[in-house]
Order: sequence, then C-alpha cells, then structure tokens
Amino acid sequence: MIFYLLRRIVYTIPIMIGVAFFCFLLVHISPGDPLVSILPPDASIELQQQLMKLYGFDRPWYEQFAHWFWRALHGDLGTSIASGRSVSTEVMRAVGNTLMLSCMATLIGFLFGSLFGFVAGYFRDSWVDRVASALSVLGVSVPHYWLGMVLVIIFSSQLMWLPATGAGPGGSGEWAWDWAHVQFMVLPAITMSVIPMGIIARTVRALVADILAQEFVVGLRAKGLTDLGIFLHVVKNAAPTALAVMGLQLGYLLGGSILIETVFSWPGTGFLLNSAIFQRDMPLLQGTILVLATFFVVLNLMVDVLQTTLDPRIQRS
Amino acid sequence: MSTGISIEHIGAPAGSDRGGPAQPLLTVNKLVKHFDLKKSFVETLVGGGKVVRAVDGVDFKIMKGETLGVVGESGCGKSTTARLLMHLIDPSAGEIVFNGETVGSPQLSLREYRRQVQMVFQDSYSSLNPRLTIQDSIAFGPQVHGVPKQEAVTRARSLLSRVGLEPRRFAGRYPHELSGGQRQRVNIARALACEPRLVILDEAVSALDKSVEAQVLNLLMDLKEEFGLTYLFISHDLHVVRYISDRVMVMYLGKVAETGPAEALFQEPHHPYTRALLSSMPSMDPDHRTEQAALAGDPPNPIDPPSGCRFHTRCPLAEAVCSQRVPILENRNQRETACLIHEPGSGHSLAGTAIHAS
Amino acid sequence: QEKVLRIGMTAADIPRTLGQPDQGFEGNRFTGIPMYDSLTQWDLSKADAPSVLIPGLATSWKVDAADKTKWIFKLRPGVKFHDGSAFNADAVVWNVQKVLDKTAKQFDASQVGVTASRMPTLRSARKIDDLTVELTASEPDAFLPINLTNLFMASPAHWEAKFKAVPASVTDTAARSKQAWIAFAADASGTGPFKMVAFAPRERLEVAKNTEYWDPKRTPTIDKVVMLPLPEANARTAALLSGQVDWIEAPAPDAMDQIKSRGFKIYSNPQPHIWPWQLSFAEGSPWLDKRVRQAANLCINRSELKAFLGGMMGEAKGIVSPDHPWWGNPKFDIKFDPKTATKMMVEAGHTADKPLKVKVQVSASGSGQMQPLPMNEYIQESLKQCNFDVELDVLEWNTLFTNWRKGAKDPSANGANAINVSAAAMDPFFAMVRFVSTKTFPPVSNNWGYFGNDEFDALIATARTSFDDKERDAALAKLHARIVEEAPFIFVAHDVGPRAMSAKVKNVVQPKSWFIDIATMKMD
Amino acid sequence: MNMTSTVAGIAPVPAAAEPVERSPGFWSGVVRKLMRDPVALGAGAVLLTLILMAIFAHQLVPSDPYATSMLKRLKPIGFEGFPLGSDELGRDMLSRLMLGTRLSLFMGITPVLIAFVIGSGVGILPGYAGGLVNTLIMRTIDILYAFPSVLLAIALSGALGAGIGNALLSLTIVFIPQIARVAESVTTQVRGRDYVEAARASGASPFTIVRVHVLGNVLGPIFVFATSLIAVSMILASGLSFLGLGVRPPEPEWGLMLNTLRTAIYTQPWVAALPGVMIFITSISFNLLSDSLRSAMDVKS
Amino acid sequence: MNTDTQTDRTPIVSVRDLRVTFTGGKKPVKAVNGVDLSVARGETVALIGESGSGKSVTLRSLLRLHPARRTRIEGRIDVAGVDVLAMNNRTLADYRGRIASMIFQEPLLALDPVYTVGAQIVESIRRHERISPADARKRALELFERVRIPSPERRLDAYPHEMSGGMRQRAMIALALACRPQVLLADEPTTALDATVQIQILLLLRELQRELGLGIIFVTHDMGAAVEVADRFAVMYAGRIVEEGPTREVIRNPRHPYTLALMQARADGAMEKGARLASIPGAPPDLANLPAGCAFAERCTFVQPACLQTQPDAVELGGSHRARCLRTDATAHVMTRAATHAPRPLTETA
Ligand SMILES: Nc1ncnc2c1ncn2[C@@H]1O[C@H](COP(=O)(O)OP(=O)(O)OP(=O)(O)O)[C@@H](O)[C@H]1O
Ligand SMILES: Nc1ncnc2c1ncn2[C@@H]1O[C@H](COP(=O)(O)OP(=O)(O)OP(=O)(O)O)[C@@H](O)[C@H]1O
Ligand SMILES: [Mg+2]
Ligand SMILES: [Mg+2]
Repeated sequence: MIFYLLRRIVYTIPIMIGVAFFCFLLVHISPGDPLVSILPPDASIELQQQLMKLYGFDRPWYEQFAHWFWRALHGDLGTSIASGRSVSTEVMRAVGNTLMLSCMATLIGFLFGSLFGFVAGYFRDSWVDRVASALSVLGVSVPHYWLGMVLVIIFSSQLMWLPATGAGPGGSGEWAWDWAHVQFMVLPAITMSVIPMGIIARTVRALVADILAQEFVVGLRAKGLTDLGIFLHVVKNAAPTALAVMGLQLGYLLGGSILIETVFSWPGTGFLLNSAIFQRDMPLLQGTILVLATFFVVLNLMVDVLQTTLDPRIQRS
Repeated sequence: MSTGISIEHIGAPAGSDRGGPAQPLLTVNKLVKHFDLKKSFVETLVGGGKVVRAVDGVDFKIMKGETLGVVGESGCGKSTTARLLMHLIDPSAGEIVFNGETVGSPQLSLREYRRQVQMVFQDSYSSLNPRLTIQDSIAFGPQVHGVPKQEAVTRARSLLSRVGLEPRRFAGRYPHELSGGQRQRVNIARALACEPRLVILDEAVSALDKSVEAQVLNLLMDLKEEFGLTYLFISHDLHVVRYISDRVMVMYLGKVAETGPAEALFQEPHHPYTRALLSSMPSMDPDHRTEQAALAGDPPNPIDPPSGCRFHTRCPLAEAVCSQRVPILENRNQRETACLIHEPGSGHSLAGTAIHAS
Repeated sequence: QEKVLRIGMTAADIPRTLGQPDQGFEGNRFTGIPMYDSLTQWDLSKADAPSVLIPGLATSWKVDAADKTKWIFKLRPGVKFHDGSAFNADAVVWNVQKVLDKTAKQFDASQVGVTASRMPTLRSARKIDDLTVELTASEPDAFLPINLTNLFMASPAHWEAKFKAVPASVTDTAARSKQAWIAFAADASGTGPFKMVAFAPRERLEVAKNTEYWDPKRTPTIDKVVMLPLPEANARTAALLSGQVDWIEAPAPDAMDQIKSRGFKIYSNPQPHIWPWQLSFAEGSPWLDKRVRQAANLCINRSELKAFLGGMMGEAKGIVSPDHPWWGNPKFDIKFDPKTATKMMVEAGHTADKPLKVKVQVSASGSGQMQPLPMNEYIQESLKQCNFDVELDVLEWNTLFTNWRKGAKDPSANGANAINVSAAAMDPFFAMVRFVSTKTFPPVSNNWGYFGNDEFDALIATARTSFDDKERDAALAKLHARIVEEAPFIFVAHDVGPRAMSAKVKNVVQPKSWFIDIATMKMD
Repeated sequence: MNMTSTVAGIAPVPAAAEPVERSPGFWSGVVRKLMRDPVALGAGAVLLTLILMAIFAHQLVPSDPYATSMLKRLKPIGFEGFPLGSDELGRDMLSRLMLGTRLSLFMGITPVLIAFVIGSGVGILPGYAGGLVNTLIMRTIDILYAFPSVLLAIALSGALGAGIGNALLSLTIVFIPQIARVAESVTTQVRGRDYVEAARASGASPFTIVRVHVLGNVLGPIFVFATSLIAVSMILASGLSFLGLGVRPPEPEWGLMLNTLRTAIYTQPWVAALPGVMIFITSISFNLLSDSLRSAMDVKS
Repeated sequence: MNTDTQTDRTPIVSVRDLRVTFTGGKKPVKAVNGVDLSVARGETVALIGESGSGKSVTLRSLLRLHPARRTRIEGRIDVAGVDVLAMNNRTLADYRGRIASMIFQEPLLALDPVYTVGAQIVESIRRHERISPADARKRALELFERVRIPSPERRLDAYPHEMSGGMRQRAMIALALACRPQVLLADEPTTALDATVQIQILLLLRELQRELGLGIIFVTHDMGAAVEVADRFAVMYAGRIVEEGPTREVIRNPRHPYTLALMQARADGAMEKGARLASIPGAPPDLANLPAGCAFAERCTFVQPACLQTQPDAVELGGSHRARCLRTDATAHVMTRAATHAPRPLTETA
C-alpha cells in the first residue's frame, strides 16, 4: 500500500511539471501584449517598456519559465497585472469558494445521480428506468449556463425566493452555514449539479446493471438473501467506482465552473478566470489554471488511492 | 489419402529436411521465460522486483511426424512454452532448433520459421477476428507470405471443405455465426493455410463438448496423416492426451518432470508427480472409485517456487535432499525423468531402485 | 436603523482602493471620489449643466507668471485624513512622489500606469509652506488643473504606519513598500466623505460615512455603502430585481421596462463621452474627401438609434454637447439629413450603383462601448441609403484596443479605414487633442487616423497656453468647432450612464458627468 | 517461396469464382439494429434534419438572417413575418436558428472529427507498440489529461483569443487526449486477443496486423466514444461562444445567440430561450444516438 | 423438522414434469421440457449432458433463481415436502440456503468480490438463524476446518480473489453448508479445477454427503467426475432426462442411444490408439424450435420413422433404470468399452 502510494506520487511529479509548463506556455501562445489592459490608451513607449521590465516580460522564455516555476514551487505565482495583488492570494481565496460550491454541487449531483442510477439499474428496461435515464441524459445534454439563467429569472427575479448573485449577504469572507448564506448557494449549486448528476446516474445505472448480471448475485439469492440484503451488496460493489466518478466530477466542476460562476457572480476561480481572460491578465490566468490543474491532479491521486483502498479487487502491492 | 500430397514434396525448400527421420523436427534447449512483475521506479530503488518463473529451463524434442502431448496443472507453463515456440514472446534464455537450424539464424529466418509452425488456441472465439469473414481469416496467413489474394481465397475454401465446413455456406460467415466446434475447425483450417510442418494445439479441444471434441480429434488425426503434420498437443485432459499422443511430456511448475512414450508413461509413470496426476483421473468404474486423493493442496506459486525439486513440497516420497538438489532430466530408454529417485547416487534413499516395484 | 446603500458595479473587481483606482472612470466613481479628494474636482451638484472644475483640497491655484511651467496651489486648511493625520503640503508632495518619483520610498509602479498618463505634463511638487505647494510641469500646460482631478490624496502617515508594520524579515525597501501598499489597500485612508470599513477583493467593498468630513454640504447621511462587482448585465439586473442591491450601473437595456414596472427608477444624463467612428486619413482612404465624411455624419438617424437603445443614449453633434463651454458653434450642423447626404455622396462620385466601400473595425463588447455590435449594424444599415457599403471587421475588445494605438497604417488595421473606439471626453487632451494633433500620431497616442495639420497644431498650442480658465475654454471651443467642421469622426452618440435605483434612494443627482456624488444622497 | 503450387494439392474442390453465401457484415448488422431502435431512429431523424438544414440553410431560410430592423426587434413567437419571433436587432429568429445550425454543428462536430483522426492515430500506435513508446506517448497525453476539459478549452481559447479557428483548435486539443486514451486502451485489449497473436505468429508485419486486425476492431469503439463527445463538444463550443470566445457576431451560432439574447430574457423569455433549446435538442440527440450505437455495437446484446 | 416421520426412501427432492420456458427473447425458449427427477436423502444424483441441454436451468429452478418476469415454470417441485413453486417471496428466501443450497462452477464469480469469504458465510448464517456475529464466525471457522482449508482462521478474512481455485471451491462449499441444508445443488463444481484438485473436491463432497446425509444433485459434463460421486445418473438432452438409473447400470449398460454415443465419444472409450472416435453427427436442436418427435432422432443411429412422430415415454428397464427411447431393444446389447476396458491408472499402493 505504501509502495503504491509512493509510486502514485512519484508518477505525479512529471505530470505536474508538464502541467506547469503548459500553463506557462499559455502566456506565450497568446497574441497581443499582456500589458495592454493596464496601459492607459496613450501610455508612452517608455512607460510600456518600464512596465514590461517590471513584470519581467523582456527576458527569454526559458528564463521566464525557470523563474516562474521556481517561484511557483514556493507558492508565489506572481502579481496580477490588473489588480496588482498577488496571484496566489487571489486564487486561494477563489479556490475556497469554488471548492465549496463544487462540493455542494457534487453532493447534490451524487445524491440524485445515484438515486436515479440505482433505480434505473434495478428496474432495467422498465418505465422507471426510462424516466430516470431520460433525466440523466437531460442532465448531460442541457447547456447548464443557460439553465442557470432560466433558474435566476424564475426563482430570483420573478418569485424572489432566492438571491440571484453573490456568495452571501456579507460576501464569501463572512460565509456561514446558515440559511441566510446557504440560500445564495442553492441556485448555482443546483445548476452546476446537473452535469455530474447525469454522469453519475449513467455510471451507476451501468454499474448496477452490470453487478446485477454477475453470477454472485445469483449466489446471494441462493443463500436466501432478500432484495434489501442484495441491495446492500450491490451498493458496496458499486461504491468504489461510483465514488471515484464522483471525485472526478468534483474535479471537473472545479475546473469547469467558469460559466456558472459568471452567470451567478460567484466569487470563485471561474469568475477569476473570466476576468483574467477579459482583462488579458496573463499571470492571473496562468496562476489560476495552474492551481486548478494541480487540484485536479491531486484529486485524481486521491480518488485513485481511495478507490484502491476501498476496492479489495484492485491488487495492492 | 487420395487428395493429400505429402508436404515434404512441396512445402519447405527441397533438401531442407536434414538428418532424416531420426533428426528431431524441433529441439528445445534450456528454454527459460521469466515474466517481470510490474516493476516501478520506486521498487527498483527499494529493490525486490519479482519475477514469475513461468518456464524455467525446459528441454525437449519433437520428432518428425509425431504428436507430443503436454500435460500439467494449471499455471505450470504449458501455454508459455507454446508461445515461446511461436516466438510470440521472447525467451529469457535458451534456444529453439527447428529442423537442424537455430531459429532466428541466417539459415532460418523468423519469418520462414513462422510459416512452418502454426498454432491453434483454446478460445475459439477470441482467436478469430470478429470483423473478418472466416474465409478472409484463413486467407490472411498465406497472403502475408506472398500468395495472391485470389489464390489464398481458393485455398481457404478448399481448407474449409477439408475441415468439414461447406465453403459455400460458411466461407462468408462471421465468427459469431458459428458454433464452438465449427469455430475451432476454422481455427485449424487457419493454422493449416500456411502449410506448416508443426502445429501447436494449446488446449484446442478443451472448451468443446465431448461429442464435438470427438469430431475435432478425429479431424486432427486425419489431417495429421494427410499433411504429414507434427503436433504439439497441450491439454489437461489426460484421456485425450493419452489417446492422441505418441509421446507425452509432463510439466510441473515451469519444469519438465517426465517425458516418455505415451503408453509406457501412462502404464508405468516414473515421476511421483506423474503418478499422482494419473491417479487423480477419475475412475470410470463405479465399483472402484478413488478412495484417496493422490495430492493435497494446490500447486505452489511460480513467483517463489520451492527450492531443489519443485515437487518436494507435495511429494509423498520427498526426503531432505529433495529440497536441496535440483534433479536432472536424464534420458533412459526413451524415458526422461527429473527425479532424484531415478538419479543414481543422488542421495535419495530410494535412488536407483525401480520405483514402481516398491 | 442603519441606512445601507448597496451598489452593483459593472466592474469585474473592486477598483483599487489605495487612492489611484483602476477599472477606468468607474474606479474613480466608486473608490476614488467617495473615499478621497483631489486638489481640484468636478462639480457634481447639477443635473442640467455640464459639470465644471471646482476647488477641492486646493482652494485656489494659479500659474507662475514668470515661469509658466510652475503652478502655485493654496491648500484647504483643517482637513484631516480618516486616520486623524492632517492634510497639508507635505501630503501633496508625498502623493505626487508616489507616482512620479522613482526614488521615493512610497513610489508604486502599479499606480503609475493608471495615473501618469492622465497628467502627462506634471513632473514634481515642492512644499512652499504648510498650505502652499508648487507643482512643476514639463511644459506650459493649461490643462494641468483639470488633470489633477485624477490625483487622489492618500494619507502618508497611515501608509508609514503600514510600512513599519511590514515584518522585519522583509528588508528590501521596494518589497516593504509593495507590501505596505497592499496593506494600505485593505485598510485605506483618505480625506473623502466615506471611510473604508471592509474589503473582500472581487466581492465587496464597504465604506461608512465620514462624519468629520470637511465639507458640511457633502457630509453623508447614509451610514454605509456597499459596492459589489457584478460585471454581467443580467446578473446585475437580477440582483436588483431580487432586492439584493439598491442601485445598479448600466442595467440590461432590454430589461428597462421590467425594471421600471417593478418600481425602480432609471437615471441617465449624457456624459462627456463620445462614441464615434474615427476615420482614416492615410493614403487611399475613402474618407479623404470631406464631403464623404460629412455625408456619413448626416446619414445616421440618431433619434431612431436612441429609441432602439431604449433612450439610453445622447445624440452626438460633436465631441461635446452644445451646452458645453467648449462647444464653439461649429458651422457644420450634424443632424439626420439623408437627402443632403446622398447628394454630397453623388457629388463625390458615389452612386447607389457604385457605393463607396468602407471598412470599420469594431468590437463585440468592451468597457464604455455601449452596445457596439447592434449599434454598428444599425449604422451599417443606415449608411447603405447614402451609397456606402460598410464592412464590419469584428474584433475582440482587447485586440481592437491594441490596434487603436497602432494606427490605420499598421497591418493590424487589416484594410480598415475607420475604427470604433469610444472615449471619455472630460479633459481637453483626451477629448480632442490626442485625436487631432500631429504629435499624437501612432504609436505615440490615439490619433489612429493620422488627422492633423498646422492649423490644428496651432489651435492646440493656443489652448494649452491660455492659463485663464475663460480664455482656455474659448480656445478649446474654437478647436472643437473646427473638429466638427472637418469631421474626422462620424459623431454618433454620447453615453448617458444609465443606472437603476430603488425608490428608497433619494436626492439623487445624475450630473452630466462620468461621476456621481453618493455623499449627498439620502435613503428612507 | 514456392507455396503457390501446393494450393491445388490440398483439395481441388471449389473454384474461387463459385458464389458463397455472404453474411451481412458487422456494420450492416449494426445498422439493422439501429433501424429497429425507435430512440435511435428518432434521434437520427432529428440530426438528419439538422444536418440537411445546415447544408441547405441559405436555400431554406424564410428571410434574410442578417437583415436588421430596429422597429421589429424582440417580437414574440408567432409575430407576423417572424414565426419564431425576432432577436435584439429585429432579425428573424427562425432564419437565424436555421443558419445557426451550420456553425453550431460545425463547431460541435469538427473538433471531434479531427480529434478522432489524430487521437486514434496517437492512441493506436502506443496501444499496439506497448513498452517505451507507450510510456512516452501516453505520459505526454496524461499532461493534457490532467486538465478538466472545460478548463482546458477555456484556458486555450482564452489565451489564443476569440474566434472560430481558435475555438476549434482548443476543442480539438481538448478531445485528442480523451480519444487517444480510449484508443490506447481498446488497442491494448485487442492486441492481447488470440487472433492478433495468431496473425503475429503467421509472420505478418505490425503494419499489416494493425491494418487488417486492429483497426477494424478498435475504430468501432473509438467511434462510439467520439459520437458521445459530440454532445459535449456542442455544449462546450456554445459555452465558448457564450463567453465571447468563439464565433463572432453577426454570424449566427446558437451559443452566441444565447449570449446576445441574454438581456432579452426579461422581455421575450421564450425567444431568448430558443437557441438554448436548439443546443439542448441537438446535444440530446447526439447523446441518444451514441447510446443506441453503443448498444447496437455490443455483440452480446 | 419432520425428518422422523419420513423414511430414507421418501425423496427429499421430487420434481414432476418440470417445464421451464424463457419468454424474454423474441421466441420463447423451452429450456426444460418435462423433467421428472427425485433424489432421496443421502443420495447423489448426477445430471449429465451436453452444453445447453438444460442442466443448469433445472438445477436453478429448484431454488427458483430464474428471473421471475421472463420465465415460465410449470410442473411441480417439492423439496423436503414443501412445494417450491407455491412459495411466496418471504418463504422462498427462507428456504434458499436453509433447506437447499447451491455451489457454483466458478466460485470466483459466485462470491461477492468485495466481501471477505468469512463475512459472506457469517452473513448467510445470520440470515437464517438468530445468532451473534461472534458465534456465527465460530461456525464459519468450524466449517472451514470441516472442508479442510489450511490456516482457516486467516482465510476467513481473505477476499475470494486472494485464494487459489481449490481453496475458493472449498470456501464455496463451506458457504453452502453454513445453514446445514438438506439438499445441495452443485453446478459443475469441479470443471474449472485442475485434475489433482478436482479429485480432492470430489472426495470432499462424497464425504460430506455421507456424513451429513445430504441429498446432492451434481451437474457435470464429465462422466468420470460423476462416477466418482454419484449414486444415480440422469442424462439430459434438449431439456429432458432421456435416461436415468443407478450409476453402475447407466455406465455399464447405457440404453438410450444418446448416452451410448456419449460413452463412445470419450477418448478413453476408444478401442485402440489412433482409432477414430465415435462422434455424434449434427448439433443439438434449437430450443426455441423443438421437433415434434424425439429431439435426438436427427442425430441417432438407431432412428426409425416412429421416432420422428412422438415424444417417447420412459421405458422401465428394471432396477429403476429408465430410458425415453423407442429403441431400447436395439441398444440392449451394444456394450461400451467404457465399462469393461476403462484404462485404470496406477492405484495407490494399498
Ligand atoms: N504475460 C505474463 N505476465 C506475467 N505472468 C505470466 C504471463 N503469462 C503467464 N504468466 C504466468 O506464468 C505461469 C505459467 O502460465 P501458463 O499460461 O504458461 O500456464 P499453463 O500451464 O498454460 O496453465 P493453464 O493450464 O491454466 O493454461 C502462470 O503462473 C502465469 O500466471
Ligand atoms: N435466462 C435465460 N434466458 C433465455 N435462455 C436461457 C436462459 N438461461 C438458459 N437459457 C437457455 O437454456 C438452455 C439450457 O441452458 P443450461 O444453462 O441449463 O444448459 P447446461 O446444460 O447447464 O449447459 P452448460 O453445460 O453449458 O452449463 C440454453 O440453450 C440456454 O441458452
Ligand atoms: Mg494455458
Ligand atoms: Mg450449466
């Protein structure tokens, strides 16, 4: 087990370097001058060069990479061109908010997804299955940012039941787990949960159908287990894979929240990315993506390890 | 045989059949295959990458025109040996001499060798490409060796009819449209399409029903005679091996335990393992049922095989020396046995005495 | 009951709070003017007249008669920063140095970008006595007092405290200074009517009333103002409709009816802003013929366009509006007259069968761009009737903005002979000079179309050296009249800065300015 | 090689020219199964309609999709002359939605198609070669795979800047590693099958084996996977346009239309919702068709 | 239980005219077409036949393990005096594993991979008896010792995939015996095992049967394995039992042409080395489309026109030996090699 863990971690290192390099490249493949956004329309060329130097854009790329990577390793992702704040503090704060939202969305998605999936898998080819499957296909087919807009119109603007934007009455800094705050999360989390719900439902349905088709289920029946008893076995068999899918979905949400966060002005990484892109704030873009990718890689690692721990079938060496 | 023309006349380049019938068609010397267990960077650092000793120094010969049966428990390395012979995997050590030429030498290229040695696998379904008609599957081999498409197809059809599948009905079918027995016939036809001299049959009939098995065994016997084939026949069904083989080789944990003419070996097994194996065959006599299992437990793990004689952990006649000394496979009147009891002066108390007399 | 005013801004982030805001004029509007004061400032108290320059922290100023590069500013006595320290000449010098003196401890490069270019000629400051400072410009420049509205006075004492509080482990002065500014931004101190109380980057800024404010007329009655960045128009609208905020900037145009019907108030007033097509005078440009330029200006039905924008547009007759001191009664009257326009086009040789091909670079969005696409598509349609054949080259906003500096002759222009970038027109340089001076040809500044000649250079020089306010305005009016007559632009629209507010907010004056005074508002 | 002479020797029975019963091939079996599947038929019909609409959009549109009219902006569904209402510039929604099919399908399908070609190649090679080649290629792909797909797409288009070309490029880059991974794993599986072993045993060159035995068996599963990606691609592409990173106005594309109609959602919610509905219908059709295709290609069923 | 009232001759399993039809597919598949079978206490019956002849279906019907919605079961099944087909879900669950239990061909597939074998046995015991987990575990341990699993304590906590094939099958048997059932249904329990292990399992089954007085139905392909354990043989073909009788009788004197052919097709039944084996021509019939007459008629060497007309009834051949064939007269004197010339390997020195 410990070997497995070590191996998995060692294996992650080259990937992380690759990921970092890719993030670094982003600045260099982007056309246009990263400084444009902060330069006033009539900034003198002199001022431009002065700022270029200040931000280190005048050095050769490999030097910039080495520098950037070295500092990134120390948690210093540079300074946002637009806001002048340190990228790492910006990103860390945003990551917390995104994580909170994504976890909530994943949880909702997982609950409903596995519910639909189990029902569909259990009553395969019945109308229940068709309804549950239709819901899950719906989940993966709907443009969720659009769904978000529709929900806002209905529940915020018209019914005024739920707030439309933001992360709590006092901002994310004063977040608390009471209704006054959580209500801000309801709409974005539901919107966001639609995709993981669909995917988890499909996975669980296939899993359950697959498990139920296995010989051991006959074995369980043959020893007199009732449907409930068999259900528990199915759950335990499906759990490692379902949890792994859930973990991966959490990762996808972390990285894929940009549209939702934009629609709901949720102060997370997606929101940050959006403004980074539109202000061409390259250090911020780079840093955010690096942090998110790192999260994703680490999450994958955790999912892998968790799955290995949970699932006795996977050989551990 | 009315239609058959002996393969010697037309097959391999003239004069290649050296040494006459006494010269073995295939000689295997000290063949070894160790599989690395998945080794990682860390494990390399820490040390202790383990290997599976699937085949661990195997010697044997196959004479021209004979059928060599190979038996042994699951995991003893039968399939690995077969795959080594086919050069599907590279041996860790050892050499294979075919018809007097070392395989892979300038005299006998791998390609030319492969034409002369073919294989039939156990799983009849997975050994046919599901996307090709069976005619195309059979014609593939000859085409690889330069036979024009049209001609290869003609050959495929004649082979199909030879293995008892009417080409008109079957040539255009896909594997999933055939029964298991029919598929195995196709596999045999496919193996024969390149006009090999040696055919390796790895559990080729094991998956078949008894009634179908009989059909396929009959077919194999006929084809052998018709084309002058040599078979290496791997099976765990001792009855079948006894029926079809001229000589039998018994393997245990990656090593040869015993080799000998089939009847002699079945009548009078020398190696304690062979004896145990044979007595594990269910009797067909309701009045003389087996009363006691000859062996207890499962065969040991090839990752960490026992020292000395590999069988000593389960051998009823094992003595201390058996765990220290590796028995040598020695040839005594057509019988080869790797057992210290049969090795005079080995230090075993029974060494030299005829075991079956005791 | 605490009175809290919640504002949804269009910015994606809280504008910087350390005194020199970013995010364009929205920054000045929300984290500049409410929290800080400048030496001179805009009069935001009237909705019906253009807002003009008035004294702020300086009570009076005049240029040194002998050396026209030197200005003497008399400071307002008794003003205190939020931290209690006194505002005086030292503070002014300190604040000038923070952006202009690289050797000063408090120099902050990140503030230079947004500041220096708005006061291009200012060079240094010198204390004469506690309440008098002398500012030096690089050349005689009558625009300097106007420029100074952009230099907000941050508290040096407060900053020093932050500087001292930086952990000793940071030894490099530059690094300490940087950290001090970061700390300052999170807990700022100015002299303005509101004090900063809470700040969450990208999420919200809270300011509370400064009861000790020096101007009793502008001492706030609203207890607290909360500002939220809501860059997405729909999100802002939804926030307003769901009662999350009391005031949003730039509501979604198509939601106006809905907003009004729910009892919210819409405020708007033309701003010093111009939404034009800037035309190319490069060789081979179709616009070299003045008839063509004027025809295009006459061919747009601005009132229809206004209706399309839900009334949220001022119809442009020049860079500034006729009630502005710089108007100058140009002889060319910009109006909708397609007949004359077509006639002029035919005279110039462009018939309906042989329309004049023009190509314009526009963006799909962008700050202050109003609704570039629909508007440009409308213009495209309109110009068709006057024998123009318009091709739109739609670029991403940043690209367009970069191209603007590169000029019409640059390959990036991609064959376009007009560009649509809207601009603020508060200050004479930004409003006019940079577009018509031969000194501002690309890449120096934004004279994208290379328009300029000796006549205009002379008009500019006169204006720059007319140090009396009246004289200066007269000179600028002359310049403006000539610009309208020569029509190097198609003048289309002025932004009106629409904002929607809850009826609870009272005493709202929306001046003809980019800015608005929150301090004088009241709430139920 | 003198093998040819022997052929007659085996059994001179049937001549090659003699007709044999041809079983319907695998693909015709799949088609037959799909034809019996009502869901597949429904989804297929919808997609076919959309594709035809895309091809003949210019001939089919009832009015000029670009013609603006300030007076007739944001008209409701069923307004005279505007069967599906009009957009924020008074353009005919029906015509724009129809013409939008073009770019939207193009943006959805093209990246997957290109990624299918490249990804299959990139995946089959290491899958068949195994060993070091596999490690090198697959570890490189893992790097791209370490980004959540939406993030990767947005990062790339964000960095490259807006525009169709850049959006297509980003999406293609997003899908290549995904397809390559599937291709690699399927190929690795197929490589272990006995018939590939048998082909190797008969001395065929790797190239021949891949051509005859591997491709036919791996392209199917990869294709099924790719079709399921189209739905994802549709949504991602429209998302990019929605963010202003994809298609530029005034070209009609559903994601972009959704974006520009966003603010109209208060005045004409139904009209504003139409592009979303189109995206939804298309994406769900691709999903359903892909599901059906998967089960039709499953030999077990 | 009512054991005392019944003598050993009353069958513990009695199947009457069992018909199983699968209705899930396009055409109904008649997998079992009128099977009569009874098993006495302490008796082992071997069910023999080709692949697809309906052995497993018959066996699973005894526990009603077929998907209820897609299966039609007709006839009557009594196990330990209870009508299985009349049971409701609850009683059926109580019956399964308690009165009759089952062992499968591939224990690796038949055991839940994510539970330890010990846990699965404990679960089974506690499903049927009120007993503390600790006691159940103790029982499981005893069972492991009973089926001779080395270091049983440790193996209880092993997952199925961590055991070797023989060990797994022993664990499977232990699981089946956990609630002291009266009937054991074994579906090819040794087919996947090596020869040396197979004989161990066969002997174990024989021993358990003797000691626990189990009624066993033993399904297999392999005549040899069947001979080792069975008291009686039942040969199935196309969903019917075509011949049934004491092992000795059936082996020595098969009377149904199908049984006869099976015997002759065996490699060890060959007259001499290299001689052709007698094979059965053709293929088994399509169960969705059974012929009107004897299902074997098409492949039978003794076929007469009458065989194609009606399903033959069972012919009593004495000593509870029956065959469903019109030509038992013709088969009476065909002696198989199998019985007389079975090659005996060396027996242990005894
Ligand atoms: N590619 C491989 N990698 C690692 N180990 C292998 C590989 N192939 C075979 N082995 C191991 O080598 C040993 C011998 O395997 P082989 O397949 O030759 O046995 P066998 O005698 O054919 O058994 P069976 O009767 O079950 O077919 C087994 O322990 C097997 O697990
Ligand atoms: N659930 C089912 N639905 C439809 N047909 C089935 C089902 N189960 C079994 N069959 C069919 O019933 C027939 C008898 O199957 P059964 O499994 O009893 O054969 P068997 O004698 O056990 O063969 P084997 O020796 O291969 O296990 C087969 O043709 C099989 O295809
Ligand atoms: Mg094998
Ligand atoms: Mg069976």
